[in-house]
Amino acid sequence: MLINVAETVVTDALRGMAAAHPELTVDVENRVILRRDAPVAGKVALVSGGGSGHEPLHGGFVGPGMLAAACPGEVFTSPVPDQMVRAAAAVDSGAGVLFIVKNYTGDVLNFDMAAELAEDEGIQVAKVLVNDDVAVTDSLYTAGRRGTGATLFVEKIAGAAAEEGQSLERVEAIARQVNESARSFGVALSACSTPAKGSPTFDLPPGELELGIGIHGEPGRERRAMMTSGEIAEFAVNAVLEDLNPTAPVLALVNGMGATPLLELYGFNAEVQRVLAERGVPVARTLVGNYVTSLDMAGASVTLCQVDEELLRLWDAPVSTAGLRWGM
Amino acid sequence: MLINVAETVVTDALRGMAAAHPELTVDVENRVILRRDAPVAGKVALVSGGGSGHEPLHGGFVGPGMLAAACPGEVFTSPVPDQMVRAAAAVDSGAGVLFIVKNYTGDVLNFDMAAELAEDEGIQVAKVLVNDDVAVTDSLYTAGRRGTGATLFVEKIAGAAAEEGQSLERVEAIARQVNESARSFGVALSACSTPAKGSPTFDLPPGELELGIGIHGEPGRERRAMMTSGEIAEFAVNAVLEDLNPTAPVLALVNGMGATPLLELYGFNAEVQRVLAERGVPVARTLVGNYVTSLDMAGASVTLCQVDEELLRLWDAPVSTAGLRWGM
Amino acid sequence: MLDADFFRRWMTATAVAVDGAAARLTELDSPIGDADHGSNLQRGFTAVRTVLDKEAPGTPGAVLTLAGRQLISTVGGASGPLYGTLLRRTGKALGDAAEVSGAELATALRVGVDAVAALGGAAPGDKTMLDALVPAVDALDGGDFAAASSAAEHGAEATTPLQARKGRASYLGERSIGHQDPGATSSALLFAALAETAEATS
Amino acid sequence: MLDADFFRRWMTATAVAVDGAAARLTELDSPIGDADHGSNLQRGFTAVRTVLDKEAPGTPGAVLTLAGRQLISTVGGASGPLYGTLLRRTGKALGDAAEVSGAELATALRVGVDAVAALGGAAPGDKTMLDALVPAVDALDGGDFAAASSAAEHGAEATTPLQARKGRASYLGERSIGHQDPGATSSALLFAALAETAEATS
Ligand SMILES: Nc1ncnc2c1ncn2[C@@H]1O[C@H](COP(=O)(O)OP(=O)(O)O)[C@@H](O)[C@H]1O
Ligand SMILES: Nc1ncnc2c1ncn2[C@@H]1O[C@H](COP(=O)(O)OP(=O)(O)O)[C@@H](O)[C@H]1O
Ligand SMILES: [Mg+2]
Ligand SMILES: [Mg+2]
Ligand SMILES: [Mg+2]
Ligand SMILES: [Mg+2]
Repeated sequence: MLINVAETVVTDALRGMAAAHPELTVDVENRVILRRDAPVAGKVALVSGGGSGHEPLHGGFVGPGMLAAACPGEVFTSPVPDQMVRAAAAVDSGAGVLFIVKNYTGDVLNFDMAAELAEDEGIQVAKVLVNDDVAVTDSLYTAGRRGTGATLFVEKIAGAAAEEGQSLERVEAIARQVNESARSFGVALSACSTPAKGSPTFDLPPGELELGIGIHGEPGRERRAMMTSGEIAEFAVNAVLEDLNPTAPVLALVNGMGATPLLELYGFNAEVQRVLAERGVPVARTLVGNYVTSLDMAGASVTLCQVDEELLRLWDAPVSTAGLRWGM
Repeated sequence: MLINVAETVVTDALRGMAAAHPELTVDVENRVILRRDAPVAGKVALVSGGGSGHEPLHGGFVGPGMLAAACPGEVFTSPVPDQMVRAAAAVDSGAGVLFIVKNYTGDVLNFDMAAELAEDEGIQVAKVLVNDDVAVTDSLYTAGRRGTGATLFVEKIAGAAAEEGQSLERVEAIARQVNESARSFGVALSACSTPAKGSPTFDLPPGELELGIGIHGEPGRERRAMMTSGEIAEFAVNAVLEDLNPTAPVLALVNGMGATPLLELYGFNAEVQRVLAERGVPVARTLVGNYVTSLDMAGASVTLCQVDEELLRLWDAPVSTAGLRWGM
Repeated sequence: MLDADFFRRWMTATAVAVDGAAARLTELDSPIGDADHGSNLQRGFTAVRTVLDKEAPGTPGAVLTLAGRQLISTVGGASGPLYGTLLRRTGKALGDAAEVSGAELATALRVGVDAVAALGGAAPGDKTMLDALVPAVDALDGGDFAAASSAAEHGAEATTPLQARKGRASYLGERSIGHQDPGATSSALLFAALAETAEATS
Repeated sequence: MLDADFFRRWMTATAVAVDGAAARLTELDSPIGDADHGSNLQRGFTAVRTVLDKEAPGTPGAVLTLAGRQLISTVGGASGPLYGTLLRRTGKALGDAAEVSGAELATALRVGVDAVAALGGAAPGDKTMLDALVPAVDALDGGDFAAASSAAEHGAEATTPLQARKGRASYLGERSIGHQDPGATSSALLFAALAETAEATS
């Protein structure tokens, strides 16, 4: 691992981010990454965060047109309420703050506590839960569906709405709509190694893969013998479409888990597009790359998000962050 | 590996790229990626290419402000002259074509042949060789220094000059200046697996690292026991500075080899910046990410490029490609 | 009767136990979690020691409330708010008495454990820390710390055959069976530290 | 005398040999190269077979010239232009005679090998394909194909103790010592196929 010691991985990364991105305010001590121009008068501010190890999510999505602030926790550990409260206070212009929370027990509990504390400080806070992962059944017998790739769609599209000056209520509704319109499925070809553990979190021999993984190095729902890119695309797209019945074009995110080369991801995208065409699902936009990662895990996930004209317009709107940038 | 079969890895990726990037023209059969608006009247066109497996290099750098075309070869195998000639013919507006060639025997020989053939077709061709890797001594006893991270600087800065409408002679001179002002050093924490071989190209036990690697899964010059991020930064920066004596600010590229998480890369950047500060080298701009990769190799490289005001202005100029985008 | 110093020593003993068990807790969190439980609690209880040394709260309630707040501010993850709430709510239930009895502590811990159940929505049998916490407070019964400790220990071990219904392990469905829950394991450490502190005091 | 069909069969025999040795060539290209030499030549010689079947050139020179052009257009890497040039320049040196003697082929191959040396800037001893090619044409001497084949084979084996001074392996410096050069190994296959074709013809 390219690190000093496990204990300083997150602060080391924040120092490095500060050096690379003078357009951001990086508060290394308090672990908050902020838009340099925050608070932006009259505009709703989006705050997200979660465990580190998913980069560019979330810190790489701070900037005009997307997040106002991100709170990085320890690796795979949700941040603490203090970070979120500090972020909210720093970015709130009076127009309110939207917390974007991936559905994990830790993230939910910490953001809930932070929302209470921030409201005590007079900040108007709304929350949106992202829970797009179809590999987990949303039942009484689980912690509910996990938040994974759809987080990028929620942050980008709600971020564009906020940038336009839409109200907190409206931005929250849009974020909720994006989440409800999006589903994901992920596959691992290798485990990942956390700095704290220093070795792979589980044992996955070459020649086997895990279907239905999350983004925290957990094994998936099922282990199988290696499949081709085409077979994996069929499995993933079918799993998503079982839960999502798009009646309009979709945004497609073909996302690498961290260690899968872009060459392979693009090849995988070709198969994803083939399956979508076979299933009669029109694709409005496609994004291919390592966006919502799980350290050095090999593998990929597919997220589809059904969009109407309004969501597509907001998707296409300018964005300027370290990890996603277009139109400005 | 997330592939169908080794034989179709490159064409699969091109199909997937075509689907994801309607703003590009991807000629899958002939293996050429082109700016959609090529040829651009009155402007010099940059053509590069090389073996696949280094993505986003080069295909991800095609677009306004950077390359006019890229020719992807098989994995780690330089493309063939036919691709380059076809690319040159497609992008030449009459203002001439600049071939940007990484210094590897295969790339040099194939681009040389292509240049002859293109000139036979009446296209004015200039060539620039990129050879920035200080791990290889440039002597009679080697194939000369390899081209690695500096390729990104050459393509971006010369691309901006071409976009401004500068002459072939001028663009070539700028490209040459960038190459001469840039040096790189790379480190591997793991080998990579090529689709043809299907397993790691060499054996690197955890707890050891290779110093002075290239970008083709070769071992480096020396194997050592694992070092900290800070120690690696010192080794790499010192190796670069031994060869480059910057008398002006530098651009810094802290580049991942493919499988090193962005979290670790940013942390590594913090250490690189520390060493540069200690050595009294001012840094004008820093880019951190996976840009010049070696499939799923873990590790990183550091490229420094001394810039004057003109080069810095061209670096900051707008660019709009799949892999690098700002200002538009 | 148990004074503020007893509670401070309890927290210190827990921190020491967590330090010693951190690698094991992270290991347990690998096959059915995300390999961070040990480092999470280690970070948290190290901070608890520091803040207790610095602020030296004078009552049992204040010790636990401060410890709980510190866990919330430094741990993150699921276990930060849950353990933080456990200690904070237990501490609040103890009020501002300078000394408390074992029975009072038992009652207060019941309040804390109930708060954990309410916050996380889990029940015994879901393969969480509650599978150690609930039997422990049941066994505590007026102050039998040794019994509470062994009940917690047994509760933790008994999570192995369970299928998880809460927390990260629940994502694995049936594959969560056959692994001991890391949070239940650390809860057993908390009660072992309590018993050890009581032992050393008596 | 050797006619176009002989040359076509030589190329086919080479393609078959390369198919069989592809994994080994790639394996040799792993520790001191980039693990592609086998698949490079396999792709190239498969294309050579296809184009020779399709265009059926009528003279020895035309067969080799076409084969060389095809290698250049399909292989890439260092070996594509080098092997392409070898065959193309040998073919051109053969002119447009319908049949050529063994001695004429020997002379033409010398021209081809010289062109490889000129293009790549390497000399025998640099641990490249020239370490097999040069001894092979030296031994060929008027048409002794079997001698040429065994000289190529020995030349390839003799690259193992050498330190590479050209191509990718040179990046490794002293670490290139102790490995047989993949390109020299495939050159030995080319001459083995020539000997085998001559054997089958006589
Ligand atoms: N809803 C819940 N209620 C009670 N305990 C829970 C709940 N969710 C998780 N836990 C406990 O938390 C432990 C995991 O803690 P930790 O690894 O620190 O957090 P995270 O799961 O966020 O990585 C689990 O082993 C379990 O005992
Ligand atoms: N300059 C050169 N002259 C002659 N032969 C060379 C030269 N450079 C490389 N070679 C030969 O090419 C072989 C490698 O071919 P290949 O693996 O197909 O190409 P690449 O090195 O581009 O991956 C080497 O083993 C060597 O024999
Ligand atoms: Mg965690
Ligand atoms: Mg090669
Ligand atoms: Mg955990
Ligand atoms: Mg090779």
